[in-house]
Amino acid sequence: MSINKVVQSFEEAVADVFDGATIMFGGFIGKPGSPTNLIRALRDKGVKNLTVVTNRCGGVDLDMLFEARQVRKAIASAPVPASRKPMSPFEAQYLAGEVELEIVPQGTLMERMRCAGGGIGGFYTRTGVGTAIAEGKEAKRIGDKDYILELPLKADFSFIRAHKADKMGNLTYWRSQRNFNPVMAIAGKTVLVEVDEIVEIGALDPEAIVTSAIYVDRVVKIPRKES
Amino acid sequence: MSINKVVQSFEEAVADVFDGATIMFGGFIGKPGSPTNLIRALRDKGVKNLTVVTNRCGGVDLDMLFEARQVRKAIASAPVPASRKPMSPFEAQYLAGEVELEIVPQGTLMERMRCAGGGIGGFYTRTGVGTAIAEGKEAKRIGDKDYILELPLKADFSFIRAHKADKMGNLTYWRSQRNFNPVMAIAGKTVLVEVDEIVEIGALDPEAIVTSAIYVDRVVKIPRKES
Amino acid sequence: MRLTDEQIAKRIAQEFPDNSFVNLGIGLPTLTSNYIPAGRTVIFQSENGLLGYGPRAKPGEEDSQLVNSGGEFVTLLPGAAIVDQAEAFVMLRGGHIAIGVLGALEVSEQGDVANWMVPERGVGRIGGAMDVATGVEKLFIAMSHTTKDGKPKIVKNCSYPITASKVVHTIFTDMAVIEVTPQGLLLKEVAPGLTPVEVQASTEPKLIIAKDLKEIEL
Amino acid sequence: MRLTDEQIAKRIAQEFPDNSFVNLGIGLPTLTSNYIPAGRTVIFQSENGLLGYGPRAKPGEEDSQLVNSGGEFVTLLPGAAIVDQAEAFVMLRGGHIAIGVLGALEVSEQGDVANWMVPERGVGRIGGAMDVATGVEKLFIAMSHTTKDGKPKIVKNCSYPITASKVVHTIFTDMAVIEVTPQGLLLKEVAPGLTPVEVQASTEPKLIIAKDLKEIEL
Repeated sequence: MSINKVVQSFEEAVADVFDGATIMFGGFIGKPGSPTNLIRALRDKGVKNLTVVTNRCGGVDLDMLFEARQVRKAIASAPVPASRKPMSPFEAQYLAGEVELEIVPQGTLMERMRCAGGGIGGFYTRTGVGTAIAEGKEAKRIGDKDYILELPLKADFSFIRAHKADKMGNLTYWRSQRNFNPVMAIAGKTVLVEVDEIVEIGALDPEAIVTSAIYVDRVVKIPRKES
Repeated sequence: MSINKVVQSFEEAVADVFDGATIMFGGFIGKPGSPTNLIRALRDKGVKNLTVVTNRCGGVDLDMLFEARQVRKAIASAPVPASRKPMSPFEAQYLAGEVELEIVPQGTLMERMRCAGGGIGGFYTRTGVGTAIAEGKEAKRIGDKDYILELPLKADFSFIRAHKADKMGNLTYWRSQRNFNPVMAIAGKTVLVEVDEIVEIGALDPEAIVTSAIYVDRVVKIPRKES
Repeated sequence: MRLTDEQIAKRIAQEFPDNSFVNLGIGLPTLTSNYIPAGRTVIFQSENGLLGYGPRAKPGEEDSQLVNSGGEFVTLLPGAAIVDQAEAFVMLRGGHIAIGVLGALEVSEQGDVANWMVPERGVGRIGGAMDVATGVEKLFIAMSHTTKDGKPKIVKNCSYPITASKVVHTIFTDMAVIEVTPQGLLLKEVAPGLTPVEVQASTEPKLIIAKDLKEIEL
Repeated sequence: MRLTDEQIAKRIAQEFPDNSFVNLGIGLPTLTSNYIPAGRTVIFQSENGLLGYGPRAKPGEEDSQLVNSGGEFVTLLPGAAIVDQAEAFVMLRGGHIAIGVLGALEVSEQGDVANWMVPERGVGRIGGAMDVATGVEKLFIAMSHTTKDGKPKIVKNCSYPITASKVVHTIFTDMAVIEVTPQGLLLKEVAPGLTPVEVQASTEPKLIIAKDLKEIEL
């Protein structure tokens, strides 16, 4: 096995991210599964006009990108916290008309990403029928139920967080860290991963690998003190 | 935890299968992942007019149901072996007009089952475009590609095979035994599982469970000599 | 009297069937997990892919990578399993979850629920609410019967943007338990000391009084 | 001369990029796994959810629950991973597999491939062929150049029911290597000792002769 996807720094991992890129960010709420170190490297790199795909448009991680005004558009499910105070950088910029938002129900977001990664052209869901989410979307009655058509959502890059990686890029996750990450690994063209631990090829149980190396491009180890 | 889905015999597990039921059978080719003991119990029970959803319409397991003339219709991907000789009971009955066949590309079969289990109303795929499979199906151009609409496929029962189960019905698989089984667990209304080993609740690693107990209704242990 | 949040939660928990899978929204719905009747097994599923999460972690024992859908540090119970978020929604959208409990801004007579946006804020948050509302077998709503200003939250038609249409099974409030039926809203239980007239006065649509109307048991 | 199946397989294997994921159909395509050039890493994926399966198990060492998509008892290599069959097809349909190799009954000038049904039999078998043909990045065909009766299998239009339309990248036969291009079929290599005229005589559509036409290296 000559494959080695390990890169030595977060800076190197994000080196080819370009202005205007669409990037998916793993993580659901708070720390679990959020690729915080990759996000910091992206902030430091300073690319602009990004479209970010994320559950939330904030938290200690993504706030960095909004604060640095690197985001042009967000595609998110729960973009703002329940409470308005303190107002997140995203919310302030959105209300000022400086950032666009496409709000997507969470299950639809998941399925749109999986479709993009799986070559599916679109799917019919009941989620959103009769709501503002259905506006402008094709409606269809199948059997005795109403559905709307949702289309795939892909990205130039996915930034994800896992627990262990082998050198070829197979991944395992720990607890609720898994969340969006395996789906974004499928949907992203170039997939960057930060992990707690990098192991030799063959050290992970084939039955317990959650994300196959087939989706993964680069792996970076999180320095111990920050893990 | 009071949940206990273990039943003591294959006969008991299949007791409520009814004439005319649609049943999904795990297994891909040969022995791995095939619920052979449940199939034998079904043969012995003698229900009729079944619709079977399977990769192949035969092998030492499913041949039993065709030989006993319990099958009215098969929904399958590779219904017959590459070689015609010896002719399988299915092939003979199909050519004699005694059994119906709906042939489905394997990826489409997988996705139709997952959609049924996941509340999706249908999906657009490129697989089958321009072929006999597309006949009678809605065609749609999305972006610069042509797709056909495929609809969900559900079942009254799924017969599956796994490696280990805990008493509440969480499952792990061994090697290529996994194949169709996790998807059929999602798509079947009542899910029966035969396993090599039944363990206490809590004995399976939560990270390594492949099929959640949420989908599983009954678990039977395979007698050791037959495993 | 009006019920406390804890009392509403306790009432709802009595409806969870034994051996069932349940999804709880953040806030009041989450409280129900503290009141599972003795001897009953209820497995909580959360959108981020946990099945079988348990009580909150004790201070100092939190796992930084283990939260429920409300972002609370929780524990895992024996038999827990973890799936990715796409499969968590296969479960939610595919009807595998017996009961979902959501909070709400408003519920309509037809069973519409609104809980994702207050237009004055200018931006909302959907999360898993639309999928939960649309996909679970039975949708329960847990909320205060009226707004802080005393206005009815059970209305003829929702004024807020709706989360899903014709999906609510039963509404549990601090004043009553009301089932959404094809004939209209059926008042089944009232808080101790309240009369149907008082409940009706805080409710916009006309209530049908159940023949076996009773007090909420606490 | 005409190449043996092993020689066709060896030629195809040279096209697998280093560190790539490849899916092999049953029969001739499977043979290619025996001829990976030294120093190159190729990971084989099969429809039943294996990534990184290795050589056939030695007699007596077979695992009854471990087969590849051809039903052969195989082994797992270090770094192998197992997914369910739905995800195996996410990989295949989503373009994650660099190269798929299929056998064929016929290939047309436009890159259509037919391999799932001989109508005389009255019943066919699709398996994963339609998904592989449609979804992989590059589809290779491995087949004999002509039928047993000497009739061309590379035709203007397929007479058998097609598996997928306009999908074939390159055809590898016992006589030639032919790429499907927008301009037509490009003859790039011929078996040692054969002339383009001989290949054309066994091929229905008109072949374009590559400027750098060469002999297949064995």
